[in-house]
Amino acid sequence: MNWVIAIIKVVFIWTWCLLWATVMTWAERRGSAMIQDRLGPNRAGPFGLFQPIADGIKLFTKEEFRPKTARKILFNLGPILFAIPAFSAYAVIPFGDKIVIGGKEILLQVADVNIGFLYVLAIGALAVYGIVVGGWGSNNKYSILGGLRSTAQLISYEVPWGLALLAAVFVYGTFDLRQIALEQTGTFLGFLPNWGVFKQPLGFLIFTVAAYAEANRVPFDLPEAESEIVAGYHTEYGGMRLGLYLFGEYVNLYTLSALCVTLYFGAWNLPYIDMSKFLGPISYGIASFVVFWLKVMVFLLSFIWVRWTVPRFRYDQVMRLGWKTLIPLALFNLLITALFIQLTV
Amino acid sequence: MEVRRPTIEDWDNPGDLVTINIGPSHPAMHGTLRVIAQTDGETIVSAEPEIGYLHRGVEKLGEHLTYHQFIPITDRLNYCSAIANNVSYEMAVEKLMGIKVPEKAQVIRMIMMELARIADHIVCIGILGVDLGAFTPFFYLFIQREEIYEIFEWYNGARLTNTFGRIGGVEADLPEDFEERWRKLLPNLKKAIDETDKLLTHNRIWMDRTIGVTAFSPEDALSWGFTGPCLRACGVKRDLRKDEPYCFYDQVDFEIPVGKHGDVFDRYIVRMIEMEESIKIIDQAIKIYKEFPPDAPLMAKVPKIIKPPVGEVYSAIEAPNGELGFWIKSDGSDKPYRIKIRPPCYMVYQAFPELVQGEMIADLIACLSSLNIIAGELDR
Amino acid sequence: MGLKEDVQNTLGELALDFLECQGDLSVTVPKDKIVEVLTKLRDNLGFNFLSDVFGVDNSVFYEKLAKAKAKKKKGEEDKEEEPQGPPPPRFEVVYLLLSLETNKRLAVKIQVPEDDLVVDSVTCLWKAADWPERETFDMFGIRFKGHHNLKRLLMWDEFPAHPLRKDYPLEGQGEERILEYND
Amino acid sequence: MAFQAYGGEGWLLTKLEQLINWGRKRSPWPLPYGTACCGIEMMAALASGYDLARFGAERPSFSPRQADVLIQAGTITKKMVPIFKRIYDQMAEPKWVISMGACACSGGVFRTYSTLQGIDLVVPVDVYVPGCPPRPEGLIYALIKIMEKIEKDHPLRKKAAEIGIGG
Repeated sequence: MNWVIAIIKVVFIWTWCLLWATVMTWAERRGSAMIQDRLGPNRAGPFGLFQPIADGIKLFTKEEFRPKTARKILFNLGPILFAIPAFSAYAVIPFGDKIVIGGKEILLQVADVNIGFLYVLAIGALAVYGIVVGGWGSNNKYSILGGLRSTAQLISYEVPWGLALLAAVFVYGTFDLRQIALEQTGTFLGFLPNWGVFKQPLGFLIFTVAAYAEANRVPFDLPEAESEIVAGYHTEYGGMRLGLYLFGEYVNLYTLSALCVTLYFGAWNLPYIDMSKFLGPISYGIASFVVFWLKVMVFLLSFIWVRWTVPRFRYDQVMRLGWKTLIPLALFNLLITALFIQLTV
Repeated sequence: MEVRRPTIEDWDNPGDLVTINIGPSHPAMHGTLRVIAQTDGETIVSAEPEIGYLHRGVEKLGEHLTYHQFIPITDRLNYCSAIANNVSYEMAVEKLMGIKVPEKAQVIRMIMMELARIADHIVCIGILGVDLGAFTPFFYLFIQREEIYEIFEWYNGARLTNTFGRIGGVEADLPEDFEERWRKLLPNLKKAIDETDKLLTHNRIWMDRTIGVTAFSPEDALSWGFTGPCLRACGVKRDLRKDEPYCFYDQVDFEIPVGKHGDVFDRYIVRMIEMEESIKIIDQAIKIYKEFPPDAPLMAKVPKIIKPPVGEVYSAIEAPNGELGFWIKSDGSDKPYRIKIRPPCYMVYQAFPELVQGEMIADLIACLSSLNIIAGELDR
Repeated sequence: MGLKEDVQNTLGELALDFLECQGDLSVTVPKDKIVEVLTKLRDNLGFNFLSDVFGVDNSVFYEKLAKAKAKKKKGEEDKEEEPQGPPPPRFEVVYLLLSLETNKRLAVKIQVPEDDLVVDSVTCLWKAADWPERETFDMFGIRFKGHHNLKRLLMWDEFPAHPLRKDYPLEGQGEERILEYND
Repeated sequence: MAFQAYGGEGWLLTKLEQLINWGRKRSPWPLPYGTACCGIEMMAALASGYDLARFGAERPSFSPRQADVLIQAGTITKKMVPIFKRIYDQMAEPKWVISMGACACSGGVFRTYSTLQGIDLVVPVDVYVPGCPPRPEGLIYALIKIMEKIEKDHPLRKKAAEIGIGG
């Protein structure tokens, strides 16, 4: 029976991610239009909601083209390597508390792994291979530049990212993401919700900045900086291979936002209110899921907001920010956290 | 600012350099520019621009058209501010023929030229933003640019290529509700400039990306023949509107913004301030305009077929990009014998290798956009 | 005490001819002395800014002048016969100078005969002469001695003609650019 | 033969074709190749007042591999011809071309030695937009015309005929 539930959960969360990644592309277009005093796509379906579907159909039926000088295997492998980690990283992140159906308790999480944390870090680091392999395999100078930029950037930002997460681990004392979510109930210092962001404000800041870099979003979208290196690592890609890259990016965003909510924003917990007390087991499960999802959406929208507000960094500035600012800050944060824990416990 | 630029000798192994061909089909190259850059990783060792991808033979064409027929061709030089080109050409022909343009027509020209200057700077700043990854100011500014176009369109029927004015004056008076329209546009325009200022000027990323990037000394700039905002950004206070006043520029009060380092940021700031100064000029020019009676003449006495006497003149005005000059040689017939256009960004762009050497690829793009290279007048 | 006297005093014998048109002054100087002349003008008269360099093909201009003269001659026979010298050089290179202090402009011209299309480059005085000289080479075929990178600027490298010469038709001679895909 | 359905007027295939056409119609990613004055008007069409994005032409793809509609806005000179041709060749099928402005359509006022007298001498053009430059509305109209053209297309049948099955 368990494996049936597991499959249902996998399929559900997979479709869910896919759905919201799709909606994200729509939201990005409409959101940017809103910011820029435009209308945005509004012809395909109501409010242009089917726009991503139209894009998908078009990309699927477009000619699958591979440049003569490209490495066949690498060229084909790139988008796949990029998309798979994006999807699989979500396996350990919870998407709700638990739901009780027919006396059976179902955790709203694909796999409750006690080292979920490390899993996310490891899988997240894999995504760069998709970019590098695709960029290298295209045999195009712009693509290689994009791939190189991406490698340097991801390696640089994995470090502060990891350090920021480490500080969070200090606070929670566990690698288990579910456990972390459960810890964030009640209040902190008597009046604040007991959320990670209040215990780790600096850590949250570093995490967010690093997350933008991990997701290749403005101001860190150097690997595909449109005005500099045309389309970066996916310059030579068209059709569905390109679609995988674009899609993977949004799935990545969803995963990152979910991780951020889990760690710093109390996962499915509402501030000051304990939902499980006055909701039935099924409705509680659904409510926790919805609350979690709404929080994720807020983060996704903030990604869009930032995307259309700030300019892009230069390559050396990205490196400088990563190595000279974020890493010392993250170390400092780690030190403070450790000291604090040492003194209070 | 002291800038030491590395040269090709600074690289140990020139064989390891990668040649990157940027353009002409490249998002930041405006369709027609091409730079062949030698790079070491992201750093540019040397860059060589190649131009001529929009060489349409304007000067040769001018020799086969009559003086009047050439006015529409001048629209297509700097298509962001066609009116400045028209007026510059007309002034050259008027100088050749010794025509004195009625004062009211001069004021109308002045108002329209300043509007064109705002429109031109809007394009430049908007695209500079886009090329640095900040898309939104572009849209804010372009809304107001549309409004300026509305005014152009409703004055002479065209949005972009206006074919404004005639040799000897202007073809029509300003419509009655011009001032009303301008007053309606003004707060929005100011707001858009203000919003752009808020979004960019004090934005840390923007400052990092622009301050000190491709700085240039005033001596170099003068030697390379810089004019206009790019020269003023280097700290040289030179503006033909003040130095060799034409129209009514000596009777209006405006400031010439000057930068310090000649970097991308200074060019951007100079353009931003110039837009505000242009607004001031238009306000004053409207005041001067209102002093003229409605039936004041708009055209000087000009023969139907223009046949200037044999001779050669050079006349230049301060176009949005800098000194835009026309050198015309007449052989006494109804067609110019030779027209030489002195486009401002031609001189600026030839210094490009020196500007970007030792900077990074991203700076090359920023520099190019901040110079405001318009291929139409670059290649002619 | 006009600009003309100043230029006359500074250049002395080097100033061959002056032309004034609507307040614009241009001075013709010997072809091989152009660098010397411009250096003198820059250092002594403060013409420190080079606006532009370009060529002019005067062949048709002289023809027209001669025709007009012939017409006139037919009308008034009594006018004294002008000595028939060698035909004036076909090309002209014009240097537009500007003084940033006094805001005065001066055009310096040199005559370039068709059989000797080599002029000294002035890129040593102003870097600004770089592209204009290349363009003049491109459009008229006038070579500039001492230019570091004298190749075509606006037309492609294999272009066979010099388009701004008067004998080149406006619509071209059917030149097409062919670029093989080499991959 | 199962493949013979491609040749017929099968309901499913017709619907599938319609779906494909709908997708292509609603997502014409442009490759904005603005070389001259028309490029500025094209920018105006992309900007807020006109907003080409309404039709799904939101994402300007500067890489020809990713673009569907090549908007040639402005003069193509003879020096540019090989490059322009190459960009067209690099675009993946299906592709469409809008020739925007008098210069792109016919050389416009520039009947000179260095200007190509119309890009249709080099690449096939789907829609011509006259004007010097055309208003942004002109470009939008051209895009709608392209959409109408896409609607009438038979992508599956064409493909079947290409690989030699069906009738």
